[in-house]
Amino acid sequence: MIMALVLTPAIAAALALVLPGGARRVLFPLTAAVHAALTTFACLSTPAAAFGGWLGLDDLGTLFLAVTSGIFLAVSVYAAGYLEREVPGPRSDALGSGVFSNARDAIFVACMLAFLSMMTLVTLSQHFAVLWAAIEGTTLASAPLIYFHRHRRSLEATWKYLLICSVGIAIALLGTFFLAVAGQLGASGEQVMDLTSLLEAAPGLNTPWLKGAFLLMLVGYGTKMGLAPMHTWLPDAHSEAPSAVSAILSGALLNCAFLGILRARQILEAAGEAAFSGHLLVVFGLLSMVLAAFLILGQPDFKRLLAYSSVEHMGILAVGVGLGGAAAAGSMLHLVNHSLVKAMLFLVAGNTLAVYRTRTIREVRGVMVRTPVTGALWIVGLFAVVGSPPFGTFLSELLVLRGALHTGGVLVSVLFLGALAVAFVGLSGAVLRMVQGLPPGGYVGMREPEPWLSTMPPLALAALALLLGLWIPGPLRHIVVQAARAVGGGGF
Amino acid sequence: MPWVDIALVVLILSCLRLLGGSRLVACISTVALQGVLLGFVPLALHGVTVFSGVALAALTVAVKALLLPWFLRRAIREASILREVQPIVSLNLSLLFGLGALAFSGWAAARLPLPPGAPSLGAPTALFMVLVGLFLVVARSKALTQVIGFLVVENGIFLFGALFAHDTPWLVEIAVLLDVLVGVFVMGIALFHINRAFDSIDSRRLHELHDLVLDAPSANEGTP
Amino acid sequence: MTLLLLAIAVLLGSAVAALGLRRFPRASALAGALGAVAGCTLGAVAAVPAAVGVSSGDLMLPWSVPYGSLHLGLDPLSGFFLVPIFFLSAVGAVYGLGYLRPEPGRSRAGAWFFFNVLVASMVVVVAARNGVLFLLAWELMALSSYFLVIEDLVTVRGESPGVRDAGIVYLIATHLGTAFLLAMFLLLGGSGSLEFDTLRAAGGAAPAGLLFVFALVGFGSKAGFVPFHVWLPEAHPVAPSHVSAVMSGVMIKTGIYGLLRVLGFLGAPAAWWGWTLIGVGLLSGVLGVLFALAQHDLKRLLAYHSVENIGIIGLGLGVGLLGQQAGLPVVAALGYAGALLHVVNHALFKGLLFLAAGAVAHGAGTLHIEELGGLQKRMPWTASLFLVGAAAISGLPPLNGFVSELCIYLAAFGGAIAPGRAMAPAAALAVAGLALIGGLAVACFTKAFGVVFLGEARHDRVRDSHEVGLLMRTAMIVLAVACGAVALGAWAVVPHLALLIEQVARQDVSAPLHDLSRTLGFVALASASVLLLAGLVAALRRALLRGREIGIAPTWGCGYVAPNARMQYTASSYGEPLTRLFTMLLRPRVERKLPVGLFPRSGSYETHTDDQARVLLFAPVYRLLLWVAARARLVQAGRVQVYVLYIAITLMVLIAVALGK
Amino acid sequence: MDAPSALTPLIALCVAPLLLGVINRTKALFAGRTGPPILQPYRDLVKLARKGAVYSHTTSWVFRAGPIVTLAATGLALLFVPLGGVPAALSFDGDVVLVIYLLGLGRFFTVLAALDTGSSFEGMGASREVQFAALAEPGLLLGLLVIALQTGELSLSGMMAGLAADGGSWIALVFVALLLILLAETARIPVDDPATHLELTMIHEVMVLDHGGPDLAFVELGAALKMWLLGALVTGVALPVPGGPPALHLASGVMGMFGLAVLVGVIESTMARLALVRVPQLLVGAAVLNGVAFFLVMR
Repeated sequence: MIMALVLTPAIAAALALVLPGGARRVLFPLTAAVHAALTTFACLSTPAAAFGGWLGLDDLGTLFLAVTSGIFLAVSVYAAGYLEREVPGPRSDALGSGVFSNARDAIFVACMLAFLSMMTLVTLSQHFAVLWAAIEGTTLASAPLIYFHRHRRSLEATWKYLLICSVGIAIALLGTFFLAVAGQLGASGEQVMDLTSLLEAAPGLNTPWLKGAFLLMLVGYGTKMGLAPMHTWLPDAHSEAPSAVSAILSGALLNCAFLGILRARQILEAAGEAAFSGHLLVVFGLLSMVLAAFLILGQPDFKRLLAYSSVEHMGILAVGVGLGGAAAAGSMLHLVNHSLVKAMLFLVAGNTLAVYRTRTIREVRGVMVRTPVTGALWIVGLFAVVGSPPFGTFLSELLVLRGALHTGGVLVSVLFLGALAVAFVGLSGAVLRMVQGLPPGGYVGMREPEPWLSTMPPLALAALALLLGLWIPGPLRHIVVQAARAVGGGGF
Repeated sequence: MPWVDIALVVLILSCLRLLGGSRLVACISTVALQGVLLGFVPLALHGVTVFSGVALAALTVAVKALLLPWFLRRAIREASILREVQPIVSLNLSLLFGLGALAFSGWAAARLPLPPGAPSLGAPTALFMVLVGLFLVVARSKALTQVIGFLVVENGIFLFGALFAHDTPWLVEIAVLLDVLVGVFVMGIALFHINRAFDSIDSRRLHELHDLVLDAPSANEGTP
Repeated sequence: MTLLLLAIAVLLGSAVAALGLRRFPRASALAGALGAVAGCTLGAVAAVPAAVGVSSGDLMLPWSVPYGSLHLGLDPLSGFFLVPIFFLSAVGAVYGLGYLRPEPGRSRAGAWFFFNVLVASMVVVVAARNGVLFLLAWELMALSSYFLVIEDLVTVRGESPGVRDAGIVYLIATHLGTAFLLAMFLLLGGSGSLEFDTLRAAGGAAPAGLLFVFALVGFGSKAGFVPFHVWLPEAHPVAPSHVSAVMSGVMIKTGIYGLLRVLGFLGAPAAWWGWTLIGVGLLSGVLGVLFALAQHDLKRLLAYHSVENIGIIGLGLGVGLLGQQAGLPVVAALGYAGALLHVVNHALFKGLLFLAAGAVAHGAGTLHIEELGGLQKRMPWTASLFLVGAAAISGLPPLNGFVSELCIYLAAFGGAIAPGRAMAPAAALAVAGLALIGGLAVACFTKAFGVVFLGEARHDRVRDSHEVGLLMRTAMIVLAVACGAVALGAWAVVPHLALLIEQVARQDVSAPLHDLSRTLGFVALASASVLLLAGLVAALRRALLRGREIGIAPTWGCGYVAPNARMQYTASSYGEPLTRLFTMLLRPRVERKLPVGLFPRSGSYETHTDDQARVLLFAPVYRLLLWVAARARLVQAGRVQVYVLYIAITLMVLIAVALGK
Repeated sequence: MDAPSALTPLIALCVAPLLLGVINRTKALFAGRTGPPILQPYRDLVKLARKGAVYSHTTSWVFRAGPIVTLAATGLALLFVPLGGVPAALSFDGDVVLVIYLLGLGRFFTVLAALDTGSSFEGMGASREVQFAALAEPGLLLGLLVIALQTGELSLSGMMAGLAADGGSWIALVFVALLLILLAETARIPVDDPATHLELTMIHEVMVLDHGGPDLAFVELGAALKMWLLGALVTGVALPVPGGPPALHLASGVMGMFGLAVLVGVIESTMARLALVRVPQLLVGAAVLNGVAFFLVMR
């Protein structure tokens, strides 16, 4: 079961390299669907641990696995349509750096599926070394995706992504080794790296090494997750990658990196060092929120805008977990909401990019008139991403804010609300200006075709985001609360 | 036991050489040397006991001392890269930084309790290598030098693992090695592309993507 | 309660129906309007008894969202605020049926959808008994009204300037206000539950004073207290007129409702709360009417008058609060009664005025006061109805504005002469302020009515303006009649508000309300007799003029024989003495082109008065934010070396900090 | 209500025009002229009432309604105003506000009628009228609040009766303030000059420039009644009569009115007219005086 989850996409990836184009187009969404089906099955029936207990599905993993698989399914449908449009071969670059051609879509599909398999591995890993290897794996699998459009900017983005993330991940590895030492110097005196035995041994672990381990993992995985000031790769990669890839990066990959931090947090929680890790998380979370909010304000490029908004929301997640209690549950809930909304927004941004051939906000006008569905989706996404009712983000941010007000203190609350406000001003100003009004030389009633393959997936995601604002299903609530408990939070 | 300390000292010196070295090829061979030492350290530490240990050492040497250096040299040849490192921070300053970094690692490591049976010089050396590696990434302009820096960081961490996390299953070690290998290969591929796109791998030219527009290009003028 | 639910259901259902029928504009409009009217009627049937204290059970359903529950209730406070909401919304819907014309390639289904959603969300806001539900409805209200504000952004005539920015200003203002409410509710709900009943029982974790300030800012930014009013003069002019009527008439009142509701959670009030309310009320009242006086756009002028009237309501609340705090039931009763009555009255006459303004836009094609004129003769109905509204909003007998202002006056006087005289200074402030506001309001509305409807048209395009259709006229007539009815019938209603006011003031007020109703009875008599007297004098005039010849001639130009319409007194020059008096506050921009030469071709003189709260308060903050943002971008410098440097530094700092101690 | 109270409005209606006569006669005396007969205002009224009317084709029903409503509102207001020590015909707590707002109603329609002609002269006058009124009203109400504060009464009759009880230095201030407001509201020197012939400088006169015949008669009568009304307030403050029979009170009241008329005449003939831009200071000054009075009462 567990192995199937990891291997299905991996094998499919291998197949994608050899199969002919038509079959490949089918294979892609098909694999995603199969994976989603397996995931649902796995969530319903807690499967037995595999691979000597190194792989397994606990509450935390279940949440992340479900989100990843769901987002990937939606994106795969979208990408199928995307590949139809993006015929290989030379084309002129919309943003004017000469002619470029796309990578073969065999590589695209293969990397996508490998990416999925790696992320699945992250959510399943119960062993810190495996976790580390899997996260590094995601980097390697996704790098070619960012370089899908073969031109200089995407290459630069890829290079930064590779270098910065590899360095970060390396630091996380050092942290992993620190854990081992902490175990050796601990009560048990033996080195363990798998979650369950670490959790058992936690109270006895050697504190300095344990703290060191958390620091290193925070910096390492934080780099991948996009916590300021290690977030620097994120806007470049997100803006240069194809929108489908950006959606996966924001909707699934960042979560996986966050999972790495959460695992470390679990250990410290069990070891009674919750306060230490909590404070660090709150500090980095707030830093990310504030910095991202100001980078959002007046941002001229709408894909970078969305990328910075991801940084901000990662900050919210960190703050929530750091505050603990119900805020942690809020953070888990927010993780789901944010993935839905941000993935949806990146897909919508892809549609707009395809129609307007530019990412400059000032040059985009009257989306609502030219492409009504996309325009409506922009509006929905805007209000969802700034956390206004009736969308799920409102409820989750409410929970986190409550924690900030009651346990965080004045400064935390003020910074939290302030960052949200600034980000709102920036986002609303930019998005509304793109969506409203008349396109240059446009008129009322002018419309352009919108392929349903590129509108359906974001529509579905938007519907989910709205649903979660009006009604939180029992199972979801249960799993969210369980996950929050796992990282030392509480229910709501 | 003295063997280990000797190896560690050599590693430290090799790092200083990287900081001061001006020729790329020399830097690469230094990294290769580090690879050899990394393969040697665990054997020297625990003696030749189990087969897996030996195999691992062999693999380490194979990857870190032979494969990767060969790959990097090839990169230089293929991409006809200028043979000089282009420092952003001058070599002398780099050496001074090395001293500072060494002091910092010593200070930091002294605050961590030493596990039984581990060389006291181990932790400082590993941390020092990590810092030097980071410094090389930051303070050298060529993309290739940054790969070298990344390798040094990796080496430092690998050293730490070999010295302290000796109980880690050999599978993990192999996975780590593999990741580094693939990582560097992917970077190498990127290097070739960069070379083709920018006809140079001076990564200082890689900065089209930024937000440095100081006249607040307010996408939203008119708000209150 | 079931009726209320039914009303909400009908409203939402018709909203969806209107959207579904967007292919058939006519049917969609009918669906929307009829749904709104039906829903409002149902709701009114439920609300009226609730307002006078006939209690009906709450609706309480579990809800799976954190701290949330689907808890609706109808106590007197809710019922009282629901009545104007339902009434004005129904009238607005009828008006809208005539006002919103489908255009080629542009169905107005969206407008109807959001209109009905707006009404429904206002109902839920007022009936909600749970913090989360309240906030949800609150935000839904803001969003739906936002989309109504930008309804006319893109028309067949192209993109209308300024609409987008107006919308964004409104959106941002309301969201920032909501942030304060969010914080306030979460601080209130220290115990964990956001049920209003528990909040009322428990009281917040935070100091009540802080919560009061949060409530004042949060709800004030919706109600339009200075300086949080910046969005009103932007949003109201660009919105369709029936929407402006509903927004200005009832939507901003939900802010007042929220304030009253939350005051109930904060326990015994402190004196400085009352003083603050009086201060804010005075500021809003005076500045609102002054800025109104300086406007050239009719609807913008009306928007500023909403600020003024919210200020009057604030005065009433402040006096009532002081009375409650000082244990003077008379003052509390009269103050609160005045404020509440003014809530209803403002809904009526401001609704009427906005609808009339919309009619002017329809009939004359412009709202620029300096171009209008002489509409009394071309749009007699609209003109006369506007006159009723103008007299009412100026607080003149025999209309309803006077009734509520009188209550507030009486409360102030009563507070002044109350034993101990502790309240006297506040009372003097309130009385003088009310008088000043009233006088300025007369000035402003003589200007508005006189320049727009009297004299001659000042612009050619206005000459051939036409009266509006039956639907729009009916809507306005209904409101005008209501204005008179309240003035004559208030005395009968007031005693029944005892429960409501006791709920707010927390003390027995039946006796003072009884006296009040006697007073209002006198006022009603006086109002009736002034009409009667006028009738008599008119008859006398007719008798005197019988048999005498009545000449028709041009206006006496003091000897000048060839006057033309451009020579009439302009609105700007009419308001100039007062605006000059308050230049320091208004700080108008003057653009003048002096006539030059011996035989000058032309000269011009224009004044523009920007909202000073926006210029002096919010614009600098926004510029500061942009400045910081520009600096923040330095972080994203583009060099990978720098980026890795960040990581290295973070790492070393963390290690140093963690191992240092 | 008792007989004397019922008489007060009738007296007002009959005697009000006489005040103008008295004022003009006083001015004439100061100017060393014979001046018009003291009953001239009545003659004017009658003459106007017998004339026909001429209307501008610019005007609408608003123009015709102006004088009517003004007269009706002022007349009604008179019912609530006591004369001397005699309580008003009608009174209830808070009639103070009603009276002032009835005057406001009258002004509202006068101004609209002026604007209805579309002449810039009328517009000018209207603009000044509303400006000065807006500044006068706070002062007026503040003064009445002071009286209410001292007497603890909320109806005009009650206040005036209560005033009889005590006298204090503050009364003088209120008296002066109310007198200033009366001068402004009734368009007398130093605020406005009813005798001027330059439309540019007029306030009240220029507003009624286009009225003629019965309309003008109504306007004049309304103005006279308004002066009577405010005068009654001023005299009420000035001469509180302790006790005695109602007749005495009535007599003192009417006498007081004439005294006031003479005073106004004296002021008009001894003072120069203020520049229009200075008038606001006068009105603000009145409000300030009342503020001081308030302070005196409070301590």
